[in-house]
Amino acid sequence: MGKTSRITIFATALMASTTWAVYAQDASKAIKIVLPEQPANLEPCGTIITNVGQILSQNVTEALTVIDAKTGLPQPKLATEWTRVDDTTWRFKIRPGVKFQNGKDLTAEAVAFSIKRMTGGTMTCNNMAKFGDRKIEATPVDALTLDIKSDRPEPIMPTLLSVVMVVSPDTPVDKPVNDPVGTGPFKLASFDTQSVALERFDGYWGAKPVIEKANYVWRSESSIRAAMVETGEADLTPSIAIQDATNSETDFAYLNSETTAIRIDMSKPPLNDLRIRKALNLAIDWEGLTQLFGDDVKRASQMAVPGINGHDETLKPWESDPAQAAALVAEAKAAGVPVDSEITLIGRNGIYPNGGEAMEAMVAMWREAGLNVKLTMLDVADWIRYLQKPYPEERGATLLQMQHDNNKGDAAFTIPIFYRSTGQYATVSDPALDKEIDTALATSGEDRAKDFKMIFAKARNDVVADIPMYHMIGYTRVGKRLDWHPDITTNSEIPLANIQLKN
Amino acid sequence: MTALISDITVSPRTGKLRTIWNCLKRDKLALAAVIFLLLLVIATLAGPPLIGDLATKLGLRQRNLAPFSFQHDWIYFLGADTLGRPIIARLVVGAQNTLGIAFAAVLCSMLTGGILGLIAGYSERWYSQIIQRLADVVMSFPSLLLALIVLYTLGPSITNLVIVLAFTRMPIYLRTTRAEVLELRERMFVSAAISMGASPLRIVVRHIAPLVLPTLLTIAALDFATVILAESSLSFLGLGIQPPDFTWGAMVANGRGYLANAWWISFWPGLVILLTTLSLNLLSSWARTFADPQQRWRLQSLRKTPR
Amino acid sequence: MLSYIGRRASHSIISVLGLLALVFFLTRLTGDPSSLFLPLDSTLEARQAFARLHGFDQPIHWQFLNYLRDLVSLDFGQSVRQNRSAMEIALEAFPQTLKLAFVAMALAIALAIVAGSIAATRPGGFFDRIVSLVSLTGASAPDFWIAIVGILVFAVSFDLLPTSGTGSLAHWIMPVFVLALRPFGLLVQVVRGTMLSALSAPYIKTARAKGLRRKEIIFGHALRNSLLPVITVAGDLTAGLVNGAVIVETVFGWPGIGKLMIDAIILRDFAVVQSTILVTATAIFVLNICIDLLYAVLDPRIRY
Amino acid sequence: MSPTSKSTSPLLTVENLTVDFLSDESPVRAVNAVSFDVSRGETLVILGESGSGKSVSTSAVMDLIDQPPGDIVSGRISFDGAPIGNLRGEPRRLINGQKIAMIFQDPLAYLNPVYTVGRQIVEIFACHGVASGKEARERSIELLRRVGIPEPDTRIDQYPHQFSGGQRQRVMIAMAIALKPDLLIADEPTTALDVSVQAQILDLLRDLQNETGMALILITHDLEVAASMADRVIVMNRGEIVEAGVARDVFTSPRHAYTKKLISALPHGDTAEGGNRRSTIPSGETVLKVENLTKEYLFSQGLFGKKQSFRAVNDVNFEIRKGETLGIVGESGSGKSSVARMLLRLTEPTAGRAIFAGEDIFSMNQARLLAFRRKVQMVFQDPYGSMNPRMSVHAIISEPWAIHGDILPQARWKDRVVELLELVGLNPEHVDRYPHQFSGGQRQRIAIARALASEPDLIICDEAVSALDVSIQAQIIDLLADLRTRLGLSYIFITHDLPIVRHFADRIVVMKQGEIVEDGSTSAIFANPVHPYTQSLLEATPVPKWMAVRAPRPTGRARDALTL
Repeated sequence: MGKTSRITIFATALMASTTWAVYAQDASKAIKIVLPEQPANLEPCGTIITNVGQILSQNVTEALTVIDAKTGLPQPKLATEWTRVDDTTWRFKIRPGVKFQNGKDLTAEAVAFSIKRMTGGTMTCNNMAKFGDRKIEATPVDALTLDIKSDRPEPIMPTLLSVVMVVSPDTPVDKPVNDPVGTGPFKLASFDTQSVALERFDGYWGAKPVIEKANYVWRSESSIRAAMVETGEADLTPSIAIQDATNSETDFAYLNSETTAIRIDMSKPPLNDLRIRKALNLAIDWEGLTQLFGDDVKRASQMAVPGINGHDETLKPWESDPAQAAALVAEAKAAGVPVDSEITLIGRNGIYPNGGEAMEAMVAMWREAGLNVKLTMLDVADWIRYLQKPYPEERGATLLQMQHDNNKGDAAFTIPIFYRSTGQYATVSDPALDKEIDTALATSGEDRAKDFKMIFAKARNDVVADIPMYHMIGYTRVGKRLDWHPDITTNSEIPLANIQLKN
Repeated sequence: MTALISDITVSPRTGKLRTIWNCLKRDKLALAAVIFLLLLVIATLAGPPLIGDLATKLGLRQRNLAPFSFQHDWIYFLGADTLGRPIIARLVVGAQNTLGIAFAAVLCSMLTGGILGLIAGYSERWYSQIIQRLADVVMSFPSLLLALIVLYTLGPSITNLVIVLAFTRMPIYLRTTRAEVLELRERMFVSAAISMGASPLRIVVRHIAPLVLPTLLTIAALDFATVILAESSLSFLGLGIQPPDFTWGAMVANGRGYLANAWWISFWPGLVILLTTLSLNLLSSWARTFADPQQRWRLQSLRKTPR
Repeated sequence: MLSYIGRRASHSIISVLGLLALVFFLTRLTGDPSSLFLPLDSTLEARQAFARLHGFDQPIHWQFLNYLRDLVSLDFGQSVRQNRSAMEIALEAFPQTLKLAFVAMALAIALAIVAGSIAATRPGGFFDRIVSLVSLTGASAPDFWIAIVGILVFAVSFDLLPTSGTGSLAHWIMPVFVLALRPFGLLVQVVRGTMLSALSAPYIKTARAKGLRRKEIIFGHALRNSLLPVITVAGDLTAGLVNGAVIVETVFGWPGIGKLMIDAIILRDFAVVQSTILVTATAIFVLNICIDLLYAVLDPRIRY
Repeated sequence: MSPTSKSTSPLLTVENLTVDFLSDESPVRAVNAVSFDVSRGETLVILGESGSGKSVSTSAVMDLIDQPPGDIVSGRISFDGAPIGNLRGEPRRLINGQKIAMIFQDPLAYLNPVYTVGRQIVEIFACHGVASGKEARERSIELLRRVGIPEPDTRIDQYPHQFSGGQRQRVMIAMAIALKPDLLIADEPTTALDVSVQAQILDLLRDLQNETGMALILITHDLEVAASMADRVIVMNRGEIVEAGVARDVFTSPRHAYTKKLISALPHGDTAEGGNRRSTIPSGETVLKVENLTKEYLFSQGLFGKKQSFRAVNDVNFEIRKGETLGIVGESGSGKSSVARMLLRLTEPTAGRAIFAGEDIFSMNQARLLAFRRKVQMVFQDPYGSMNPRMSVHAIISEPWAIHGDILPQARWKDRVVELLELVGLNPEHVDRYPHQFSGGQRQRIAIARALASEPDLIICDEAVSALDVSIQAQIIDLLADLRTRLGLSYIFITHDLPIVRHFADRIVVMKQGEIVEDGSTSAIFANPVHPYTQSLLEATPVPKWMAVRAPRPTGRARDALTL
């Protein structure tokens, strides 16, 4: 074979493969979803991790309950109904006729196994974080009835159980797995370094999804994810940056249950002065800052998003009033507050799109108001030291960039962490407030929401422990052949069963 | 052939600078590179006082302002970035950090690498071995990991970034120096110095180091470009310079998300990086030709005898 | 020769062990991984339990001794994040990077030799100028920038190539191109420079006096002699490439070891960090020994 | 090919050749209006010192001058009646290698180091389409055998660095005569070689010329080589021909002043005992006494091979008295330079003692060594290499004072440097210049000034004049002799060139393969050499052709048996 002919063949092969690659996505019922990050593992106990949940939740594994995106209330899934037997005990009826993907039947025993696997402490289970320090214990009553006891009154047990993924009793108890077996409409076909593939599970108890196969890949650059959907290489990406959301036909915004804020370390001067904390809120040019996040974001006045039980819609966000901010600073200075001492704003790299720019902008605004704020951007691991207790000893007066995700329908996943003196992220230490929080947590029904609202109002008006920024917006790009819209749960799950094909 | 010429021309020093200038004039690319670099240095030194705080002043209402618009101040001629800050101002102020970091890093790595290389090359003691193994270790130590470690343990700062970059580039100098020393120490003038009673220190400092230096400087010019690019890669991965400090590399990295709809944010810093590194590369290529007696005539205006 | 390889190998093993120890201690300076593995809102107890489970609560020298003990039995540890053997993960990713680096380097070297040699035959000529300018320009731009622009142009605007990922031959084009750009630019300069000096070497005069054809002189005599410095630089660049494919892998979603390493570093998956470094460092040392042997093959004067 | 058919018309004619080398300033004229010709069977010698342009004119014949920087201003070159000056490409290939071949001074550099010699010879057959494959190889082996390479069928697969200097030059010659060229140009073919090897190469060239009847142009700076080979001679100086004519006439009755100067500088020019530069001061007390000096190198062969030892210097004894010059003579590899290096403790001896001022040099501690190194200085063969190119003359000469702080206060350095420069005959205004701005002879004067700076008792000169042109050699020797008389110095003068020391050394030690084979007073050795090796060294001095024609050299074959 001559040199030339070999080159020709190579070139032809190259061109052939090119065209093949571009038109690989045919109109079959297989779709490709491109995620921002590779899922480290596929352990069903870690579905609260975004990239694990987006693959597994409601697709491979299901829980007893599911949170309604609009009301924030738990709805039946693998449980058909539930009642509160006494203060600390709830009784769940398990859906009959449900099979695991390995053919086993779903029983109360299996659910108890899943709960025990999560709470047993023999392996690290991320989803446990939602339970805080609660202890729960599950006891099967009969084949399809399960009692769940908690160590203290737990009004929102059905909500909490929405994070407990029910897995086949064959799953190892003491070891995380990468081949989960659940009851969902899809089963795992393969998982390697480049993709995860799901296939429709024909023995599913519910309605048969339209989609037959789903392939998940990952690209870290937003522009490339957007490009992949645009060129038809992928059908859906749950997250693109605002600047890439330029096509109103394919790009949809959704409130993503994240709330951004700056936490104020109340223990260090000058931040221990209320006037300064208020000034920090007032000094921001909110209208200008909003430009960074797009017109769809909603100014936040509290750390939980609308739709969460306890969110107070009437609570007003801080207005922009640089004059008053300067006045407050001056007043504090007159009162002997060391307003000139340096305040460090600790930001985290890549926390959310344009997060770094926002911090730069805010620092500039605070400096205008006469506060000596310095920006330090840290890597996650370093940043976490400031986020979580115990805080570093030598920290000084700090402001901390943070973001809080509550998609679990109840302010109980927010308030104690931030405002109770024992809270993981709290800088407040107020016994009276602690008491109010404890009361609210034990309350149920209407009063529960009212109590939470009161606490949010107090945090906003009297304590000013933080600078709530925005209820954030996520953008998805959805390929033209799919009929699907994101909602507040998209950050934690993408139920393939909800995706329809056009035509 | 050149041996012939060199024997014939025992020319006194006719202004070394003049010779350089004449040779530079002949290579238009290198000349352009020199002019660009000079302008850059002037802008870096004189620009910031002129620009003041424009580079950090927010203009949230002119976010991503497109370039070449005459409706705004001249400083917005190249557009504005994601916080509405004028790109021209950012480029000028960013030059200080970019070039400063690169210069400091190259200098540090050249000094440490050079000194260690001199020791490793001249001495045959145990620490010579240690130094070489150390160089091996550094060579295969991922710079990203180092960047993260330094970032975490020492905190984000320009100094620490310089440490990271200097450390990772150091082995190049070490190995080059060592190789040169191994050759130079066998040279006759070293033997001559030893026979006169010169101490090892004197030999290394007076006789060997000055001869290694030109090679190191050539590498340094190339390395300067490499360091600027490495710094921008670190920024891309979030391990580089941290806001509010910025460099051209960080500007490119931050603007990359806007390439599809506001290309100018990362294009202009990318362009100045490209022009700077290109200039340095061209200049060092010119310098190699200039330094090589066999090739230098290529840069000279050759006047033929009229016939 | 054998003894030389043995000596080099033993040096390399010392270096690798030193490297592993250094990495071990230094990475553990970068903070407690438990807060990174667990959700932000998990309790202090949960984090302590996690640390206990993975031995992060032990004194660091104990951790290191345990690591060494496991190393002897070829147990390189478990990835905390991926629930798998860290070495298995590293060895899965490494060939992907190796393939990419190999193709990119082969392309860069081949093109650089051709372009650099031709440029050296007419220094200062038109072709020389163009080659210098193009190659240096390619080597002077940030690679991630070129990669993203490349995707936007070739995949999105013109729809010629896939944006990213692996699979067909077409998927190789952009990553290889981006990865090869800088080595190509630097190597062209090296080839050109060494060719220039080789072309003025005495033996070229002999070849001309012998009446050899121009082609034979350039490619037979000059090129062969200028390969040695080219190999040296190419070797250094390859070593850097194995380490530095991170950017290309990140942008193009190439499941290589660079991306694996940076992820592991950022998320403090220590066992994976150690394993990836062990793999890449070994590869670099093997590469260096190969280059030394290649020297001996290319230059009969070099004997070890 | 009959040598007589065209003998009337010259084979190669060069007329009015002028070559410039272009640089930033005005062009440098390398060759100016040079004309010469050569006929078949004839040997033309182009004689000149370095920089005389003698190589440039022949390079032009073979189109080996790169233009630019070279520039052939004028000239007609015709071969066999046809102009060849402007030939390029294929027509040029019909000349180069086929009709005209060339060999060079430094075969190691002029042979491609990465190819076997076989490949490089076969290449000639292949590229001119004469033979290829097995046949070409057979012919190459045959050629190697012809030029006197032993075991050519195995050595053909070896690389240039595996041959000795003389053998490499033989390989070059084999390549050159492969296609039986009509003209062979030999550019300083024997300069880097020992005298005995030099004679063999010259014999080979002569024999080949007799066989094929080719014309030979020999370029050399060495008058004896020139005399032994030339039918006709042209003498070049500064790019111009100053004298041309039949060899005997030029050598015996030179007309041009430059030629006269060259011939008078010849150390063998007069054999009379007069005009010598030996010491006039009677020998005083012993300065240095060397006893049983031995240097042994150990090396291992292969992976498991036993350690083998090699004695570079074996049981050497000599002594030197104040004001005396001791010549150590030997060819390359004789161990003479190892002796010098050991005496200065640049390498450590394996055994032996060297007593200097009552103390053994080899057992001195660092402090004593420092004091010793002030008293003994060395002048190296290559003055350029022995001086740091980045140091000015001032820095070079004052370095001993910087090292030995007690010699001279810094305030006086400047004056003293001027004094020393004047002492060695250099312009004191040049103190701020750098070594490359001086000529070879001037550099060696600087080196001598540096050696004198520390006021030594003994100076060791290691091939101190070998790299210099003949006329310069004489000047330097005169200078050394003068300094010895004025300062009462002692010298150890190491050289491969026996005649050079004839008028300078008081006593001579002849070394061969690490051992002293003969020693005695200079006059005794020259008058009555005892050892055969000394005899062969003396004999190897070429005999002028016009004297040798009648009496063919009987030693030719015997000398071939000498190992190279």
